[in-house]
Amino acid sequence: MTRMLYGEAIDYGLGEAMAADPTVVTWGEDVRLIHRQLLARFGPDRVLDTPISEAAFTYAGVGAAMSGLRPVVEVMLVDFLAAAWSAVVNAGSKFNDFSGGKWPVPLVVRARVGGWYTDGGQHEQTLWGQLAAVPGTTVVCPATPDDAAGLMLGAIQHDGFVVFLEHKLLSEQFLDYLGGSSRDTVDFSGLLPAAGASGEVPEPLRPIPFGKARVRRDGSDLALISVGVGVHRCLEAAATLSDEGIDTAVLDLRSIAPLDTAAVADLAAQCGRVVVVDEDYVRGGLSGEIAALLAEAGVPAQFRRVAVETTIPFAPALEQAALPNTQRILAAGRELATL
Amino acid sequence: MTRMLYGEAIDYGLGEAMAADPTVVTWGEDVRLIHRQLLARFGPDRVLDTPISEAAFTYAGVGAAMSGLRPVVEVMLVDFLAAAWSAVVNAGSKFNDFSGGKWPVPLVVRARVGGWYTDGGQHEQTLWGQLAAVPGTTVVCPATPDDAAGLMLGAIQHDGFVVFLEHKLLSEQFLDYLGGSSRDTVDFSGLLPAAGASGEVPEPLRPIPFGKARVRRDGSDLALISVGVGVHRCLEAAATLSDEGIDTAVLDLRSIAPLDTAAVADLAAQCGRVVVVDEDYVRGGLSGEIAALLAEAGVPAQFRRVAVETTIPFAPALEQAALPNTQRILAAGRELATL
Amino acid sequence: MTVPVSDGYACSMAKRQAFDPVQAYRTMMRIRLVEEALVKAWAAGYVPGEYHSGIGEEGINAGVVMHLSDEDAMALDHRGTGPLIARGADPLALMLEVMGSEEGMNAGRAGHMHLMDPELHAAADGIVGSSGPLAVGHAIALQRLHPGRVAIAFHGEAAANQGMMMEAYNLAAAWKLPVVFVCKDNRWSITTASADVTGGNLVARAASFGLATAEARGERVDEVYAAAGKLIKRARKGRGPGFLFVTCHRPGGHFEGDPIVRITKDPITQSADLVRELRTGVQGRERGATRDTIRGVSEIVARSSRAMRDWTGVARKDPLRRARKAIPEPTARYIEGTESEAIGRAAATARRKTGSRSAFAPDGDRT
Amino acid sequence: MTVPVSDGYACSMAKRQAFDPVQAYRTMMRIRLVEEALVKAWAAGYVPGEYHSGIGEEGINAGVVMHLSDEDAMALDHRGTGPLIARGADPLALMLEVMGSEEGMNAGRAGHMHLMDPELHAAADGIVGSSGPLAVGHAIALQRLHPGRVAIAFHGEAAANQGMMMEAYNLAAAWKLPVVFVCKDNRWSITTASADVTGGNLVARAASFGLATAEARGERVDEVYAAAGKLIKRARKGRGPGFLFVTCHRPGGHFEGDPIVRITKDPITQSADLVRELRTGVQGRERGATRDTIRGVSEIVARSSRAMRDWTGVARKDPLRRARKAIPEPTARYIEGTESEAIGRAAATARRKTGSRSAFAPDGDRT
Ligand SMILES: Cc1ncc(C[n+]2csc(CCOP(=O)(O)OP(=O)(O)O)c2C)c(N)n1
Ligand SMILES: Cc1ncc(C[n+]2csc(CCOP(=O)(O)OP(=O)(O)O)c2C)c(N)n1
Ligand SMILES: [Mg+2]
Ligand SMILES: [Mg+2]
Repeated sequence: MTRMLYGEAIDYGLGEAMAADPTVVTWGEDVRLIHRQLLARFGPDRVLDTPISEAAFTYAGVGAAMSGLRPVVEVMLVDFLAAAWSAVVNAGSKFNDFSGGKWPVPLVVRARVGGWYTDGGQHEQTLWGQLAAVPGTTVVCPATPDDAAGLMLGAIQHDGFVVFLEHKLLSEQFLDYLGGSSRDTVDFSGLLPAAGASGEVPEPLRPIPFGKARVRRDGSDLALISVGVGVHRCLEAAATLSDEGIDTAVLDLRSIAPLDTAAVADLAAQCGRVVVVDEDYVRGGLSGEIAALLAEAGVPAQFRRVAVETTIPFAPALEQAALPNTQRILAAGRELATL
Repeated sequence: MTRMLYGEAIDYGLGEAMAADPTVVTWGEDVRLIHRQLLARFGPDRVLDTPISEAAFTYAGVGAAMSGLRPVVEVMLVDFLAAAWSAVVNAGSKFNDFSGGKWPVPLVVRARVGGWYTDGGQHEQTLWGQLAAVPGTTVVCPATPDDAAGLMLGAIQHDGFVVFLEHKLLSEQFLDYLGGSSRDTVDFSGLLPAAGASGEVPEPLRPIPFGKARVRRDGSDLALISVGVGVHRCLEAAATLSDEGIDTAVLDLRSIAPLDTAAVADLAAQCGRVVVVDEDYVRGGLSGEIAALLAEAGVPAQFRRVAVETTIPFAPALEQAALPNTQRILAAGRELATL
Repeated sequence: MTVPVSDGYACSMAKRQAFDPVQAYRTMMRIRLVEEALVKAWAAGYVPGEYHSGIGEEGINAGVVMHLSDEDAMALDHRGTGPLIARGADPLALMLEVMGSEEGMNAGRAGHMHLMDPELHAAADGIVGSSGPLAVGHAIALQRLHPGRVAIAFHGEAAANQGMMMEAYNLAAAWKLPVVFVCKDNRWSITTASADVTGGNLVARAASFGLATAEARGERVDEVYAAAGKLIKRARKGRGPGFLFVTCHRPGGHFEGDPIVRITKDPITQSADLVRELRTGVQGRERGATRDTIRGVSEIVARSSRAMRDWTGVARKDPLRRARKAIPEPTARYIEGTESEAIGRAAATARRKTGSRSAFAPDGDRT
Repeated sequence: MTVPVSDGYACSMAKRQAFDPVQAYRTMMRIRLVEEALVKAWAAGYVPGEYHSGIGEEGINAGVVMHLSDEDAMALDHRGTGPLIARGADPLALMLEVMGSEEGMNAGRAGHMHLMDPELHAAADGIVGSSGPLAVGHAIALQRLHPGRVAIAFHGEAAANQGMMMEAYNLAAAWKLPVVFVCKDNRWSITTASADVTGGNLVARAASFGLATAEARGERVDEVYAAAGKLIKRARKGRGPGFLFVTCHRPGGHFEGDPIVRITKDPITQSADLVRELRTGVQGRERGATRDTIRGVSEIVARSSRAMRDWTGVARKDPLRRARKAIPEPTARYIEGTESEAIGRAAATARRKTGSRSAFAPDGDRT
């Protein structure tokens, strides 16, 4: 076990894969600077800065994966992946199916998601619900360094198309890149979940399988289901709610597609009350899928969603009110407890 | 009332708007040929063929809408809109919000959706769930000519960003453009819903408001909820199910965002059994949203989804098995009736 | 049924330098026969959905593909039949796929727009412009794993206006990749004349990104072969990417049943329909200004006659006719005989296996 | 507090032909002061999130915007402060917005990347490359509704590799739109040298689409004014789109707190950190080949020194310094005095209204 920061842990997973397999390469905007430790370890042939051409360099990942590489294509923010959406929706996710299962596409798209650090509505989206919509796509988002490292290793070893989402608020690399450490006049610590930003990572590293949720806290009255930073907001809310006598469980989905339907259904059945806490938009996201799987499984549960309902505003107070903050989770949990 | 074909009805709505308001213009690939009646009526300055540059010409729609036009930007297939996804996700849907409500974007993106005519997995998607996910986006898909004309007129008159989805199977214009009428050896009539492809359209035309679902058939045992061609598949299934003693209602949502939550909740409460029939992918689509709204409204209902679960295969038998066909609806309805 | 591909198709020619007109003719003839079989099958209802034939592009396909071997990569667009056949793909497997059989090349999952053969290292895609960045991706891999190999992107002239294609030109140049973009210029983007929606000149555009450029006429396979050879050789040596611009005459229009082809093929009836139709558009309801109407109608009429000019079969521009003259008559006859027999047999088998199924039933069966 | 904009800002100059060095200096000075106030406010924690300042681009912003009036349109990128101030935007409203106040220009919904003022017909966007097609859209509308008006797209040199930008060049040329693309070349794309990821030459690229091109040095506002004037005049007359390529020296790096700027500003400590960090990367665990490591480390070191060279303040390249020399000293002093006072006042007000709030609490308040 080694203590690592979240971004560092992802690069640890990536670095282990690069060390083991020379076909693993990574490219994206500014990756040589952002991942300079990988650059220094593996050289410029395997860590490549791209032009601002998201569509072409993501599509190129598909082509390269079909020709024997295992590329990790980094798109700075998932919002910019919208410029490369066709590569996701029409290519990476589909070519193996089109080929009749003959031609796998072992591609990882690594993209940063999420808000809380005041970057405006076009730099803080998560879009994981839209990504998970497309058949043939695995979508993961780790909430802690150990999951970050293990899921990245698993993503690279996987023979299919994986979108690996890195939450910016947890990523010391990204906050630093944005200038974070160059001013001490702004302090994110009130927002930063300590257990997500840093933690123990096992060595040697093992890949984490997809579709396995992780119970972060057990409970019998209320289930909070989330992913990414939401997990930490849920843990905070769960502590408060449990103090108030509502015994609250927290489930970290870790992978959005495939979903661990059994874990969701079991926990919902156990608690009878479910709040989905989702940093994605309320529609076309994860929260609807959870409602549907419960309905299909015939698990009766009181149900609420705490998700993003509007364009995310810039101003800090407005932004945080729009995101699934702890107060909103508490309110939803308390409301359900009275039903 | 005049009898019209579905595609013709859309252009009737568009033509009425163009006649009334000189700022209404339309552009897209091959629109001068596809909409040659509009070209002949309004001339080449208002009906413009574009290069194959979906991203730029959709973004240009946003800019033009901000500068005083009411453009109807046509993207041949919604699958190709993936190449312009950023214009939808990051611009059209958001700029009015970013401006603080100061600068509306009266833009209509018209895109064709859907399958059943054997065009493969990259030319038959609907993606309406993904589109509806983005706050600030209205998404409509008419199932009949009268709705097609009225919703188009409403979309153009609306001061916000609207995605108007035209189902290809219903669109005589598109099937003809694809060569349909040039061979009599292929006969789609077994697939084509008569009531969707042609019907009465009121004159003078009135805009249809968004978020108002339409009960296409009433019933008390089972609610089938759908949009587009799915509505007609549901009507066919409902007739059979009712003959079997399961009194089946069919709700046509017409607009996917905003959703008519009251109509959905009421019908679900009335029937206690709901099957969502959705030509979009099962995840991140419409079906999850309906489950969620029922769960939030506390409407207990047996619930099933008939939607697209894989990449749509090309071969006709495989394709139609993957789409929400009548047999699949019947199976889901019968299963629920036994619960 | 198998068609021998080992002796004499383009695939075996990668090592040779000199242009072999016999192989070229044989390759082109086979492509033409497969295309014609599919065009007929489409009209007879055996091919469901769309079909984009490459009739008229055989000179480009053969001239480029004759330089390639199995380890080179090809990213194809919606007209992938020609390059695949030239590379030695099994015609029966390909036809079965295009006809929508589960016994097809891709188990019926692909159709003609996604034909994929990993052994030939070739894959088609239906998103216009994607072949550019996909080939760039192949080239990134080849550069690292198999230096000396090359990736080819086939695309139309209209695809050069797709953003990701231009991004691909830039990326190829910036990373000095072994990729050659083959731009097939038939002057049309479905029913839009590409010149009307394209600024500047495409060869100058490609050159401005730092791509080495070459030009050829598609009706002359030897010219295409020579021009492609230069760029491919450069790319193999690590000297950077190339852009080959080839004109071609594609009389079939965009896809089978192309609305403008219909007008040009049957001008009398179809024009009458057109005029009736436009008149309804104009006369009904409140109409626009007369000036606009005149301009609108002229636009459609002009387009149809422009298409009629471009698409009427021009024998002089048929790459096969020209290629045939370059070889002895008995050789040509022999090739025509053996190829017709083999492809005819494959086409008959494919039709038999998919069955006669004109009506599509809601359960997916054809009846 | 209001700052008078009617007398003498760029916005009022649309009709004039001759270059007015006093107005130019005043406009540039005001931009510089607003930028400096925001940079300081960022460091002091008043500006949450990122801030991309345009210090060093004043010559471009003033030189172009001095040709415009309210009915012309501007599509801005992530460095929109300069053009907006030049067009006469209210500095207080702008600063409040950037600081995240609900009293800001866009009610706190925008931040600096989406500053939008419909009255000035100017809107910024944070997606690199979108300003191109957005300006094309404005131009389509202007062409129809207000012939004679022009749309400007401001973008960086790196944005020229974004597909939709190149599509926009093509669309503008194909439709002969009244739009001018202003490409500001600071040679960097965040921390990547644009030359390393760009094929060919951007002026040749633009010309290949059929755009009229012009070039200027950003430190000479008069040169920018003249070059922009030619293209804008052409566009207003309906003679088609233009591409203005302007070099500039932007000493501040990409955004405030730019990681490379930190290295170049404080080379001793930061380089030590960097070396320690890279060593950990290399030494820990199984490492790559020594050759790769050497190449990787040299790459980062080379990049930092290249940036140090490019970003160290070069007074000679400061557009304000040069512009000041062109006007009488007392006039310059007067402008500096009045502008400093006005902007200083606005900045103080903005700070007071947003309050001192260094820590972000989960409920969105700053404490
Ligand atoms: C992204 C995208 N936009 C539009 C289409 C529809 N489409 C298919 S082929 C075609 C025209 C292509 O023209 P060109 O590249 O010149 O090739 P050609 O068909 O002439 O061989 C279009 C617009 C598509 N398949 N993908
Ligand atoms: C589509 C997209 N990709 C990436 C980014 C991140 N990004 C913001 S600015 C920038 C560099 C832009 O460089 P340039 O166009 O030269 O402008 P400059 O910042 O130098 O003024 C990048 C990569 C973005 N905002 N949008
Ligand atoms: Mg063409
Ligand atoms: Mg730059």
